[in-house]
Amino acid sequence: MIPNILSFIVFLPVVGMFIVLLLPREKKTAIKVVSAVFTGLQIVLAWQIYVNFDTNTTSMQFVEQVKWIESFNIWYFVGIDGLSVSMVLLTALLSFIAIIASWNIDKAVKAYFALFLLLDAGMMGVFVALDFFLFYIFWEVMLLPMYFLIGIWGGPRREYAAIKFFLYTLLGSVLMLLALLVLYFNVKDPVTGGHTFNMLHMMDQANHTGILNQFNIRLLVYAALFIGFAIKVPIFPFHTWLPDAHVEAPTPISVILAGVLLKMGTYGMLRISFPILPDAMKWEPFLYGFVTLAVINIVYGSLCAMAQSDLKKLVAYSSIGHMGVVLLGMAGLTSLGMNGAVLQMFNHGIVSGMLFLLVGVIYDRAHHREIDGFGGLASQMPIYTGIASLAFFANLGLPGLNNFISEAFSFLGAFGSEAFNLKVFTIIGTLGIILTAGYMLWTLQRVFFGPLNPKYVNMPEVNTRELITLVPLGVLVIVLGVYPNLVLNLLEVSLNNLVQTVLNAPSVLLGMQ
Amino acid sequence: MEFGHYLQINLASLPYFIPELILVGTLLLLIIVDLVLKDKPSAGWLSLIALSGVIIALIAVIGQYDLGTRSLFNGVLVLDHFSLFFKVLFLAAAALAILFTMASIELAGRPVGEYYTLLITLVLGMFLMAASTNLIMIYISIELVSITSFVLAAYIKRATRSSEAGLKYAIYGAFSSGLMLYGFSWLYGLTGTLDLYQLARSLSEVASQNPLAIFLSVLFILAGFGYKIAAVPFHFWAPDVYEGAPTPMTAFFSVGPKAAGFALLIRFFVSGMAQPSLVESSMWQAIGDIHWPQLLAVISAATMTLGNLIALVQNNVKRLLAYSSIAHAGYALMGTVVLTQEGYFATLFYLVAYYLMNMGAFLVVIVFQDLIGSEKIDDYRGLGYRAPIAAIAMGIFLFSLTGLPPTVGFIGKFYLFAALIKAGEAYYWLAIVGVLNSVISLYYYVKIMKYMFLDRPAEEKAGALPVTLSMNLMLVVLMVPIILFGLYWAPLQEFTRNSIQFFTGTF
Amino acid sequence: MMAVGLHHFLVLSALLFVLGLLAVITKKNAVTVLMGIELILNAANINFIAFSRYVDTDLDGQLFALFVIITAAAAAAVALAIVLNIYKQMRSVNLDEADTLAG
Amino acid sequence: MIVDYVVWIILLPLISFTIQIFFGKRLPRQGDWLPTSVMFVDLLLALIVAGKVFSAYDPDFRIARSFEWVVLGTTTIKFGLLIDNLTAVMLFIVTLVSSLVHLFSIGYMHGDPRYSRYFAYLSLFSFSMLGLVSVDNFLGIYMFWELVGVSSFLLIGFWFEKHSASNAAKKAFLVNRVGDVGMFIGILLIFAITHTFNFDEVFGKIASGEFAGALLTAAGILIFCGAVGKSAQFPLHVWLPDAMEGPTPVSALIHAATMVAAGVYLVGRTFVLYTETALLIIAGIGTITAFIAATIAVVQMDIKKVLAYSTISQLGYMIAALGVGGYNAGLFHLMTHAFFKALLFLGAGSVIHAMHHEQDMRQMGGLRHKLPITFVTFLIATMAISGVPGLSGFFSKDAILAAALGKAMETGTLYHYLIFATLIFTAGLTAFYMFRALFLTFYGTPRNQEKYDHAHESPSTMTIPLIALALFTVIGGYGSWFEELIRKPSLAMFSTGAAQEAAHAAAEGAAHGAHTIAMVLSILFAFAGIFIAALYYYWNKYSAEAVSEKFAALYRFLWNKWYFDELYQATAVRGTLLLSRAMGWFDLKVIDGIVNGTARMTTLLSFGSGTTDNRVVDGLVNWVARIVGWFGATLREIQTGKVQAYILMALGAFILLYVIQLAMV
Repeated sequence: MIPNILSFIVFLPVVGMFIVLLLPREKKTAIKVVSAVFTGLQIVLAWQIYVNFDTNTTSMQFVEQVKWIESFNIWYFVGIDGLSVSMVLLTALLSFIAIIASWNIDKAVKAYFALFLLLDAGMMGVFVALDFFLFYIFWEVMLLPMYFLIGIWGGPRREYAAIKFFLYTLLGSVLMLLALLVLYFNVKDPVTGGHTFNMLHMMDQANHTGILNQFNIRLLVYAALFIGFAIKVPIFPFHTWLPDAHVEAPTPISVILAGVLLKMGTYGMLRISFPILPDAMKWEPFLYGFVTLAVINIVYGSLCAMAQSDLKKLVAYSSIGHMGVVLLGMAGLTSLGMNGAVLQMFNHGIVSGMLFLLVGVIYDRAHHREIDGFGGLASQMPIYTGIASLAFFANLGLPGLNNFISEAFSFLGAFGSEAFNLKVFTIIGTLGIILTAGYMLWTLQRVFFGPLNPKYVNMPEVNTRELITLVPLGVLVIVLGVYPNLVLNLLEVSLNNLVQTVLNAPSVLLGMQ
Repeated sequence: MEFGHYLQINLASLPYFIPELILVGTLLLLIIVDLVLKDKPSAGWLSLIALSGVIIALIAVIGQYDLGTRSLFNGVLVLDHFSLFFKVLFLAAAALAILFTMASIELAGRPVGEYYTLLITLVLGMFLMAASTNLIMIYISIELVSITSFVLAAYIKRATRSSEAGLKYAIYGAFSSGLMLYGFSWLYGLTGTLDLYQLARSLSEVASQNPLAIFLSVLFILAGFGYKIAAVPFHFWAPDVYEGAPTPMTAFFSVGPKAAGFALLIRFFVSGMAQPSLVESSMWQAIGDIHWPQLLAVISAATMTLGNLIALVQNNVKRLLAYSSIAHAGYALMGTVVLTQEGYFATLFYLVAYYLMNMGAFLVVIVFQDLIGSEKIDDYRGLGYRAPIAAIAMGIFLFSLTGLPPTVGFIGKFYLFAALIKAGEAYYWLAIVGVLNSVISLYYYVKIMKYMFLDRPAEEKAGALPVTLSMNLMLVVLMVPIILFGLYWAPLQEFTRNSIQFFTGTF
Repeated sequence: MMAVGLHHFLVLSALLFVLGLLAVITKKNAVTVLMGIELILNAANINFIAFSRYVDTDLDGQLFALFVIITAAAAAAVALAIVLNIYKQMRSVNLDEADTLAG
Repeated sequence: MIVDYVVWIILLPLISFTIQIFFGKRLPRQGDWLPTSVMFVDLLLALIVAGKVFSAYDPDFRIARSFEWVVLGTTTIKFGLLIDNLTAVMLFIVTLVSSLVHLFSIGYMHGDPRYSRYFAYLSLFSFSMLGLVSVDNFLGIYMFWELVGVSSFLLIGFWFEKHSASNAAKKAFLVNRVGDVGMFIGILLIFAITHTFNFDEVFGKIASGEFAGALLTAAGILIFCGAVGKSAQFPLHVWLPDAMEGPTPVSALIHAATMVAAGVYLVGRTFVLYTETALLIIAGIGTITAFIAATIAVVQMDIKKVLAYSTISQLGYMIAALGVGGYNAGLFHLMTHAFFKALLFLGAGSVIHAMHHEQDMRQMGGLRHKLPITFVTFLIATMAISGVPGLSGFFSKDAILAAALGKAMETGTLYHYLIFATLIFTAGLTAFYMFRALFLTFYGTPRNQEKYDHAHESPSTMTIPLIALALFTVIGGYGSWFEELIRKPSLAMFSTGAAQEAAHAAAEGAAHGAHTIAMVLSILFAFAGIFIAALYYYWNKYSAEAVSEKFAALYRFLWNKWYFDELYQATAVRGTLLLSRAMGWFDLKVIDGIVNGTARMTTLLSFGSGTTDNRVVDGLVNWVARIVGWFGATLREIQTGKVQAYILMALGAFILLYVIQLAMV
C-alpha cells in the first residue's frame, strides 16, 4: 500500500505535465507515450485504491491532512469514501482511454497533452478534496485547460463553444464561491472554535452557527450551490452549453466531458449540498422543484436528442436525459435510489464515453456526423456495428448491460421513497425509457441498417487503437450489467450513511422561517 | 507656541523621513546628471540612477518597519505600517515602470532625464498621499501627483494622442481637485479643523446637526479621491489618458496613483469619518448619520459594472485594460465598504495582486506594441504561436485578472468576497454584483486569449517574434509570483495583515 | 448699513463656484476653461478664509488658501504648457476638437 | 438437483451464444451445429426436469431457490429460480420448438452471409426465453423480458439491408417498450408497497391483505401492460405482423410459439395479482384482440401475415381465457398453440423456401402435389387451430370457450356473455381463414406456373421438424395431466397459515357445467367456417372478389388492418417526432438564445413591428448576452472623447448620488 496515495494520484499528472513541457515540441510520440505512462500509472494507483478500500466503514479513507494557510484555516485535506472512490476510478480509467484516443492529435501536440494532464489533475482533485477551499481550487483549475482543449482542438464552432462553456461554468462556480464563504464564516471548527472549510465539520449540523441557523439563509446558500452544480450536471435550463461543447470538442475531450465533468455536478450535490444543508434539500418547494427539473431533464433531454441530426449532439442530449435519472434517484433519499444514482453516474460515464468514442471513429473516417449521411454501415463494419450496438443498447437500458440496473434502482428508489411522494414524477420519468429506446434505435437503424451508402463501401473497420479504447469499456458495460456489486460494494456503506444523515437531519429549522 | 518648538518637532521628524529624502536626492541627482551629460547618450545612466534611487528608497522603507507608529511634522504626516505598505507598493511599481521604460522602444531616443525626474517626483507625491493626515497635506500631495502625471501623460510631445491625453487629464484633474477643495472648505467650515483626527472628534458633535451638508462635502471630496482611483462617475478621464499616455506610464498610472488614491481614501474615511466600533474591536462605524459606506458601496458596484461592460466592447487592448482597471478599482472598493479589518486587509491584498497582474498585462502590451506595432486586438491573432512565452504570460495575467485559481488574483477576490460575506447579509448584494462582474470580465479577457491562441496567425506574418531576453525575463519574474502566491500566499498575507495598523493616536 | 457676515462670503463663494462650473462646462476655449477652474479654486479659497475668520480660531484656513494659490499656479502653468503643445499640433485650442481618444 | 438442471438449461445457450458471436465464423460449418446441438441437449435436460417434476404428480409442486444479489442497506434484492409444473411445461415447449427451429434453420438459412450470426441470435433468444420462464421475481422477469425483446429485435431486423426489415425491428422493440414501461411502473408500484420483487413474497403480502384494493388493481393492470406488448394484444398488436420481416423460422419460434406467449405466461405466473376488476379488463382486451385479428386475417394475401394475425387472435384467446378465470385453459392453449402454430410457420417456411421466397398466396396454388410432407403437416395444424375434434387445438380451445361460458353463467353479466359470443364467432372465423389459406396454397391450379415448376420438397432438416411438430399437434391435447397439474394458484397457497385446500375448485367446477354447450357450439362454428371457406376457395362456388367488391368499404377497412398503423403514425409517432423537433428547436433557439446572440438589439426594439417576429423569438434566449453587450456598447458611447462632456456627466452623476442620499435620509 503506497502512502499518500491520493496525493500521488492527483499530482502524478502534474508531474507528467511538466515532463511533457520539458520535451521538445517535435518529439510527438515521446509526448504521447509520457502522457500514456502517467495516466497508466494513475490506473495502477486507482487499482491499488480499489484493492485497499475498506468497504465497511463510513469514514474517510486514505486521508491526508496538512495545514495550508493558517490564518484562514485552509487545509490540504484529501480523503475518499464510497462516493468519491467510484468517481476516482472512473476518472482514472477514462483519462487513460482519452489519452489513447488522443493518439491521432496532430496539432500542437505538446500543449494538448500538457493541458490534458492538468485537466486530469483537476478532476482527480475535485473528487478527493475534503476541504471546501481546496475543492473549489480544483474545480476552477479544470476550466482553463478545458477551454483551450475545446477552443484549440475542437470543431468549426469551437471558439463559440469554448467560451460558452467557460462563461457558463464560471457563473456557476462564482455563486458557489459565495456560498462557500457563507458556510465558512458560519461553521465553527469543533477543535479550535474558529471558522473552517473542512467539509466534514460542515456536515455536522452542530457546528453551524450564526446566520447559518436562519432558515432563509440556508435556503439561499443551498440555492447558490445548486445553481453552481446544476450548471455542471447540467440541469435544464442551464444545459445549453453542453450540446455545443460536446459537439465541438475533440473526441477524447467529449469523453471526458460526458464521462467525468458532468458527474461533478451530482457529486457536488451529494458531497456538499445534501449533507451540509439537508433541511434545505428536504424543503418541499426545493425538493419538488428539484425533482421537476430532473424529470424535465429526462423527458426534454430525450426529446431533444430525438430531434438531432448530428450524431454527437444526439449523444450529448442523451447525456442530459441520463443525468436526469441520476437526479431523480438521488431525490428520493432511499438507499436504493441513492446507490442507483451513483452507480448510474459511473455507468453513464462508461457508456457515454463509449458512445463518443464510437462517434469519433466514424467521424475520423467520414468527416461528418450527419445521422442520415450514413446508412448500412453494418454490412461494411460488422465489428464496429457490434460494439456500437452494445453501447446503444446499454444506453437505452437493456437488462444485462450496466445502465439498466442503475436506472432501475434510481427509478425504484424514487418511486418507493417514503420521505416524499415522487410517484407521479417517476412515472413521467419512465417515459424516458421509451423515448431513449426510440431515438437510439432510430439512430441505429439510420446509421447501420438499410442498404450500404455507396460512399462508404471502402470504409475501414475499427483499428487496434480504437479497439483498445472501446473494448475495456465494452467489457465493463457487460460485467457491471451482470454484477453491479463490483461498484455497489464500494458505494453502499457510505451512501446509506449519507441517506440516513440527510433523512435524520432535524427539520426543526423549518419552523424558524 | 513658539517657532523654535515647531522647528524642534520638524527636525526631530526628519530621521523618519529618510526614504522621502532619498527620493528628493535622487531627483536632484537626475537633474544634475541630465544637465551635465546634455547632448550625450545618457539614457542608460539616468535609468540606472533612477532605478538605484528607487531601490535604495525601498531598502530604507523596509528599514522603517521597526520604527513603530508616529506622527511627523506637527501631525501633517504619519509613519505607520499602513503607509509603509503603500510606499513599498509605489516603489515596486516605480521600479517596474523604469524597467519597462528601459525595455520599451516607445520612449527610446527621447530625453529621459525629465521623464525620470517627473517619475520620481510622482513617487514622492504618492508617498505623501499615503502618509497625510491633514487636509492641506492631502491637497498638496494630490496636486503634486496630479501635476507630474499631466506632464508624464503628455510626455511624447509630438504624438497628438499623448498631448490630448495630457490636456484631458489636466482639465479633468484640475476640475476634480477643485471640487475636492471646495468640499474641504465646507468640511473645514463645519468642523473648524483640518486635522483628520480632530475632524473625527468634531464630526461626532456636528454630524447630527448638518448631515446633508456634511454628506455634500463628502461627495465633493469623493470627486477628488474618486478621480484618483478612477471610480465611477469620476472615471471619465481614465480610458483616454491610459490609451494616450506612453504605455509604461499607463502601466504605472493604473497601479501607482490608483493605490495612492486608495491609501488616501481609506485613511480619510477611517481616521476622519469613522470611529472604532463599540461592538467589535476589528470594526469601525461611520460617524453620525453620514452614509458614506453605502455611498462607497454604490460607487463600487457602479464602477466595476461600468468598467466591465465597456471593456466588453473594446478592440484596443490598451484601452480594454484601461476599462478593466476601472473595474478593478470597483472590486478593490468592495473591501472598503464593510468597515472591518478584513475589508481593508482585502483591499490592500487586492492592490498587491492587482499590481502584479496589471503590470504584467501592460508589459505584454508593451512587448507586442514594440514587435508588431499595434495594440489592436485583431492584430493579436495567433500571437500564442509567434511569441509563446509572452502569450502564455499574458494568459496567466489575464486569468489572474479574472480571478481564477490558482492565481493571486483569485486569492485577492476571495478575500474581498470573504470580507463582504463575513460582514453579513446587508452586503450580499454587492458580493453578487461582484461575482457576476467576474463572469462578465471573463468574456473580454478570454477574448484576448482567443485571439492569441485559438486563432491562427495570418500566413504572411506567421514567423516567430523576437522577444528580447530581458522582456521574457521580466515576464517570468511577474508571472511566477502570480502563480506562487496563488498557491501559497501566507507570506503575502502576513505582510499585508501587518499593514492594517493605522496611526490612531492623537498628539 | 448691514454688517458683512459669514454668509455673505459663502454666497459670494457659491456664486464664484457656479460661475467657474459654468465656464468649465460651456466654454470651448481651453484657456477659458482653465480660468473657470481657477474660479472654482478661488471659491474654495474664499470659503477657507471666511471660515478661518469666523469659525476657526487659528490661521489654518488662511494657510490652506495660500497653498492653494501656489499649487493652482503650478497646475495652471503645466496645463497651459500642454495647451500650447496642443495648439502647435492642431492649430486650435478648442476642446471639442481634442476627441481622438474616445469610445 | 432439478435446480442444477434448470441452471444448465439456461446457461448452455448463453455459452453457445458467446462462442458463436465471437468465433462462429471460424468454426466449421460456421458453427451451426453448436447452438443446434446445445438446444437438443437442452431439450433432453428439459425432458428430464419435466420427468422429475411430473413424476411427483403434485399440483403444488414448487422449488424456489434464490441468492442475495444486491444488498443495499435495508433493501435486499434476491434473485433466483422458481420451478413448478408450469415452468417445467414451459421449459419443455421452449426447448422443443427451439431445437426443432434450429434444425429447420440449418436448411432454411443455408447460404446466408450472416449464417453464424443467425445461430448466435437464436441462442441468445433461447437463453433469454428460458430464463424468463424460470426466474422467481419481477425484476428478473423484466430483465429477461427485455432480453427476449432485443433478440427479437435482432432477428426481425436480421436482413437489415431491407428498410422494411429494420423498420419492423424498430417498431417491434418500441411498441414493446411502451408495454414494458407500463410493466416497469407496475414493478415500481409493487416494490414500493411490498419491498420485494420475489413472486412468492409479493403474493404472500397479497394473501395477508397488506397489498390490496385499488393499488393492487393498478399494479395488476400495469403488469398486464407488459403482456399486452409482448403478446401483441390490442392496442399494441401492430408490431407482430410487421415482425414477419424476419426469417420464417424465427417467426415460428419467437413470433408464434414462444416469445409472444410470454405475455400469457406472465399473466399466468402472476395470476394472484389480478383483482376481479383487472381480470375484467384482461378478458376484454383478449377478446377484442382475438376478434380484430381474426377479421384482418380473413383478407390477408401474404401467407405469413395470415399466420401472424392468426397468432394474435389465438393469443387473444389465451389472454381472454385467463381473464375469465380459465387459467388452466389459457395455459393449455398456450402449449397446444405453440405446437401447431410453430408447425404452421415452419410449414409456411417450407412453402416459401420452395417458392423462392414468395409469400403471396395469389402466386401459389396446387402445391400439395409438390410438397406432400409439408402439405400433410400443414393440414393437421390447420385442422388443429380450426378446432376439428380430436386434435390438440380442439381440446384447448374448447376449454377456453367453456371457461368463458362458465364465467358468463356464473356472473350472469352481459359483458361476459358478449365475450363468449365473440370468442365463439371468432372460432368460426378462425376456421374460415385458416382453411382459406390452406386451399389457396395447396389446392386449385398453380397460379404462377414458373415458380410452381421450380418448387420441390424441402430437405430433411426441414421436414423432420415438421413431422415432429405434427406429432405433438395430434397428441398434445390428450390426457388430463395438464388440467390436473397446472392449477390456478390460490391466495391460500401463499398465506402463511394452514393451506386451505381446494379453494380453487369452485370456479373450475362452474366451467364444467358449461362444457357441453361450449363444445357443441364450438364444433358447429368450426365446421361452418371450414364449409364456407371450401365454398369460396375449394369448390369455388362463390367469388371472393365479388364479395369484397360488394362490401368494398368493409374490405378496405380490413385490408388496412383497421387503420391502426395509420392511427399510431398520425398520433403517437408523428406527435412524438413533432414534439421532439419542437423541443430541439426550442432548445436551440429559445433557451440557448438567451445566452448568446446573433440578431441585433434592433430586433428587440422592433418587437412591436411584427415584421421581425421570427428573429425575435429566435433570440429570446440570447437576450441576456445581447443586453449585456448592448449596455457595453451604449455605455461606450458616452465616452465621447470630449472632456467637458465628461465633466458634465460626472456632475450629473454627482447630483444623482446626492438625490439618492436625500431619498435615503
